[in-house]
Amino acid sequence: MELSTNTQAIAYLVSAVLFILALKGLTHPATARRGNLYGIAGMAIAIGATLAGSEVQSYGLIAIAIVAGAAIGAVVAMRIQMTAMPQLVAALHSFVGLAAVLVAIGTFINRRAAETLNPVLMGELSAGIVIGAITFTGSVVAFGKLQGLLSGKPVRFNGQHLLNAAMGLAAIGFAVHFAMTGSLVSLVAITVLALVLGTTLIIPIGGADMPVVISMLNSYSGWAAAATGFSLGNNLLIIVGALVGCSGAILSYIMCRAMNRSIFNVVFGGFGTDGGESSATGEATQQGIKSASVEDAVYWMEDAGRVIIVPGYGMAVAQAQHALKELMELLEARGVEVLFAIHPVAGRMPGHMNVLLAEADIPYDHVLEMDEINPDFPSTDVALIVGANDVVNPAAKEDPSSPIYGMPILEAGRARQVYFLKRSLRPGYSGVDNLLFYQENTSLIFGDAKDTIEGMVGALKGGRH
Amino acid sequence: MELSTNTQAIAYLVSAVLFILALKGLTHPATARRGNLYGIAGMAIAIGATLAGSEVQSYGLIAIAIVAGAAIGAVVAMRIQMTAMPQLVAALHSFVGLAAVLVAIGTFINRRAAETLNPVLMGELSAGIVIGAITFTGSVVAFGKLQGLLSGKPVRFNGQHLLNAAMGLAAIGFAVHFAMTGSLVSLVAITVLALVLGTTLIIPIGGADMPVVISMLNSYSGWAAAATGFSLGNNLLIIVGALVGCSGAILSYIMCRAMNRSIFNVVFGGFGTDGGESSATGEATQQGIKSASVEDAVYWMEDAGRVIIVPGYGMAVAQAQHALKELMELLEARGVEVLFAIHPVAGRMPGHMNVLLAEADIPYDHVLEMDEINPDFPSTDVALIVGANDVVNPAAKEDPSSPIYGMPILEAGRARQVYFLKRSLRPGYSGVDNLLFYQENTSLIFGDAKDTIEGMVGALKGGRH
Amino acid sequence: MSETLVALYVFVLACFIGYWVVWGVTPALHTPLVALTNAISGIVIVGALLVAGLKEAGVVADAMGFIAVLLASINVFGGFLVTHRMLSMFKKRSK
Amino acid sequence: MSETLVALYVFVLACFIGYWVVWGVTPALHTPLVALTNAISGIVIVGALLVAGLKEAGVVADAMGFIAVLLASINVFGGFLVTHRMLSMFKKRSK
Ligand SMILES: NC(=O)c1ccc[n+]([C@@H]2O[C@H](COP(=O)([O-])OP(=O)(O)OC[C@H]3O[C@@H](n4cnc5c(N)ncnc54)[C@H](OP(=O)(O)O)[C@@H]3O)[C@@H](O)[C@H]2O)c1
Ligand SMILES: NC(=O)c1ccc[n+]([C@@H]2O[C@H](COP(=O)([O-])OP(=O)(O)OC[C@H]3O[C@@H](n4cnc5c(N)ncnc54)[C@H](OP(=O)(O)O)[C@@H]3O)[C@@H](O)[C@H]2O)c1
Repeated sequence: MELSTNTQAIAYLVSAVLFILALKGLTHPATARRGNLYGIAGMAIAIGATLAGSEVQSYGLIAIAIVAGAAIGAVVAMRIQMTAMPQLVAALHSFVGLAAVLVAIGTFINRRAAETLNPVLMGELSAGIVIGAITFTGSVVAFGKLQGLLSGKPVRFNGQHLLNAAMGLAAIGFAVHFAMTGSLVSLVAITVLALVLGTTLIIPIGGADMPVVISMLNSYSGWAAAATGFSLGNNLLIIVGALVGCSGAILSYIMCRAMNRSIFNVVFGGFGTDGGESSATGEATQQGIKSASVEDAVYWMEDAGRVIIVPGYGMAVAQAQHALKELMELLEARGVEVLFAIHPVAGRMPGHMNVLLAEADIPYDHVLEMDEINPDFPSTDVALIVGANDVVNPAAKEDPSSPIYGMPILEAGRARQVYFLKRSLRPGYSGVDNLLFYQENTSLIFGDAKDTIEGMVGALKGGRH
Repeated sequence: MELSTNTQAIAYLVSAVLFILALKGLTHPATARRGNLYGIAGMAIAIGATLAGSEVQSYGLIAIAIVAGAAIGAVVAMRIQMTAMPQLVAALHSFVGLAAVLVAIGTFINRRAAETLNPVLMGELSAGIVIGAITFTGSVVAFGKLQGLLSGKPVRFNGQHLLNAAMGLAAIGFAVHFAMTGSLVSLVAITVLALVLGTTLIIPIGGADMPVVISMLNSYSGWAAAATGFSLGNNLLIIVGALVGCSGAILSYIMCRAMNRSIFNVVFGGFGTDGGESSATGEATQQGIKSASVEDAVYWMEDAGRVIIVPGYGMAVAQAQHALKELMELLEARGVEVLFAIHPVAGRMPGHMNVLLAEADIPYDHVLEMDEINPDFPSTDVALIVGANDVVNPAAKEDPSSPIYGMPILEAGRARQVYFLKRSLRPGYSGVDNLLFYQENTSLIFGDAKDTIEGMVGALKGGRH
Repeated sequence: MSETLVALYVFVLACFIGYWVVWGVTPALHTPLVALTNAISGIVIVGALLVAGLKEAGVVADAMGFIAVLLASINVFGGFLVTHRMLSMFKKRSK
Repeated sequence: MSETLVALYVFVLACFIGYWVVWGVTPALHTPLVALTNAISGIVIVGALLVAGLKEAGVVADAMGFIAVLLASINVFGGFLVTHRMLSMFKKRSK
């Protein structure tokens, strides 16, 4: 039994509604899992309705492709480390981009054979190809940088932006030619130019800026799906594409705002050049910096009323979240209130810290956003800064000459005692020296965050105080 | 020059986007006026694109109708008292309903003449007629009750709901018959039944429940517009209709939630029967109720750190908002912090108090919602309750047998001193006795709210203390 | 896809937009919201214009179109004006 | 209304929905949001199936369809699974 076009359209509408509800589920952790199930249901309906429609006639190849894809996808998803999420996301984006390109070219071939081409359709197809191809190679480059296959260093040369602009214009020119004539040569030219453009657009961006880039590519992958929807006259693809496109764009915007940078600055600017080598280490005392021992910190924490833990990228590097969970439990057993303070761009992805803390089974009602928790610091006994740096740097508020000036920060410095857990005096992602190091009530505990926390846990268990 | 269908469709899309942005403007008072301008622009584009399209050919009658409508609308809008807004809104809803009915019947006549009728179209037309007609007569009844032309008493008789259900089913039956045969008799039957139904659905509801009813009718007028959009194949009407329909439905829901009642209880239940005659007046002292003088209250307020004013329906009745503004300024001149606390259903319309306070030029940053201000009451010296009653009644929290049990309230009773400004011991809208009257720190100042406040203003100006 | 289905798509999507945009309205502006939605529901004027503007329509249809345009324009002009009046009262503390 | 215009309507409305639904996502779930949008952008599989499923298509188009279906299904299955893994880690304080 074949589905009529109208029944199929209704099924697609149901599927679109389910996708919207899926994203709406992420409004709160309690409804998020249901949201994911809505998403799965929506996808199942969409695939089912497509297969049952009159246009799909041969199923052999499709079955093989789906089974193989499912197997690969499942294995990757189960194996991947939470810390490797950025790479995984980049890889998956590249697949969407490539698939969009292949669908566009395949559609062109089939429609040419059926002689149902027209200029509007070909315009839409070239839009799909351009966006898809840029998403594809751009994501591949991002993946390479994140995985360390490519150098994270920004690759820059003179006239780069001019070259990109020229290629972009050329691609548009070929697209117009293609739409009017259906010329195969132009089609190939568009595809090649867009593939090159994806590379040259992303290569110059430093590895450290990859989170913003990934979000941008997320957005592109959505627009690529939407363009495919236009060319196929398929409203489901258009709706989903727009949802994904908006999501990526908004996340990029949120990240840029939280860093007080513009998206242009990220894409074209010289920042985040894997910095960190600039400051020397181990000169703590010379600079009026206090260093402290694990025992000092434990002494203040075990009788505290409230301890706020500020995790940052270093926690992810050290994989210290499980040790933190133990520390939290030991302190709570002694009647200390323990909260976690999350800056919107702590770590290297939006929500990065939340996922890691959740992985360590730290209940999400202990984990607070910046705006919620900032008023609590002045009445807090100890702020424990675990591998975070930029997100607590008062330079963002006090030093107008600092590159991070204007970025909102966690006001950890207002707690009675501040302990920094890091390995050295090296700055963080932004390469800016941290003014908080020099503050009266701040002490640094040098060493790997995980080791230090485990030391604290040991001291608390040993009950040496 | 005539607009092509495609150009017209693009103009309609622009207009739809402007309407969405218009509503989005109401997110904040600062952007609200711009929102209204977007709405006006959207409407201008929609009307212009329709007039310029190929379907509109004769302009004479249209010009007269628009000019006349504009004149009437402008005069009414400029003259109307803010306190009469509920009636105005009811009247305007009835116009939308009637217009939708006329459009549907007119479309039927024209399409029959052009022989382009089909069952789907006729089904859509009957939906437009049913919803439009119910909106029309329902709004007329609501207007009558609010304006005092009809008795506010709920009119009830046995088998009422059964009768309504029977009429509803009959209307659907005729609609099906009409869609299949195009019978004029059925068309008339549908129209008449729906007109009667609008009356019998709203007549039984007490005058005091009219705000919820008005919101419901607001919602219906939206769905009527959407149904018209379906029958004309006009997406702009569908979009706007859905926006308006959602708006009314959500406002009804918000009101019911804030009253802790279900929409069924409002539509079918016996509540708010113009109550108020039940309790006697003037027995204050016998019941352990303290009454106070204007001077007492002024004595406490002029040296207070913070005074919170809780306005309610009585403020609207007394038109006391301008006097309150003077009181606020006098107190602020003495260094007292003055805030206004607004309950979601204070007054008789959502946002009723806010409009009245804004009318008196009270800056909106002094006016706080329930959730924002409730934590401040315990640290407040004086709560001045101006014609409010139910919204501060602790019975909602303490007395499970009370009909308002479970409704969230303003916790004015937690302030150090509570002054009630009302004319008697009569209860408010819900007819429930107010437990706050009997509380240790509460005193009542009997009299019209405006007179009392003006007395306070006089005392403060006289500086008798 | 049939025209009715297109309409259904548009309707469902618009309902979602309505849901979010209305929940976003600040409670202080709920009365202006009622007035504004009232004004924009005057969009039935588009339908009314189509009925009234048809050449060589019968007298009945013409009369219906005329009344519908009249009612809808009262709504449009009255609604936007009263909304404007209300909104211009909302002011922040003047310095 | 032409099919492209219908598509434009749907696209514009969906952009508004995307705007509101994404701003509604709690910042704590931004990483799962990336994973979930990734999974649902696998919806290009619908286009891929249409290319791959056409009877009597040429070898080139068939191969393209095959690869596209494969890539998109990696995305779909991988995306939903990894989202599920992440979300099942988010727990409220267990009593
Ligand atoms: N989250 C996002 O979406 C996102 C996106 C783009 C950019 N960013 C940027 O990333 C930065 C995030 O700030 P952040 O405070 O989380 O991180 P950060 O400023 O990059 O600082 C991380 C710190 O962790 C320390 N660290 C590294 N490995 C460690 C280990 N094993 N044990 C202990 N400490 C270790 C490092 O100091 P040592 O080397 O001395 O140990 C470093 O100072 C911001 O500048 C933000 O703008 C974030
Ligand atoms: N806002 C909405 O959208 C909405 C919708 C539906 C229902 N409602 C209901 O309306 C009620 C609103 O609560 P509310 O506290 O604002 O009002 P309320 O409970 O109805 O009380 C109003 C009080 O004002 C007093 N009053 C009347 N005229 C006065 C005057 N000239 N001077 C001084 N006092 C005067 C009355 O007492 P005296 O007669 O003794 O003076 C009465 O007790 C709630 O029950 C709510 O559920 C509201």
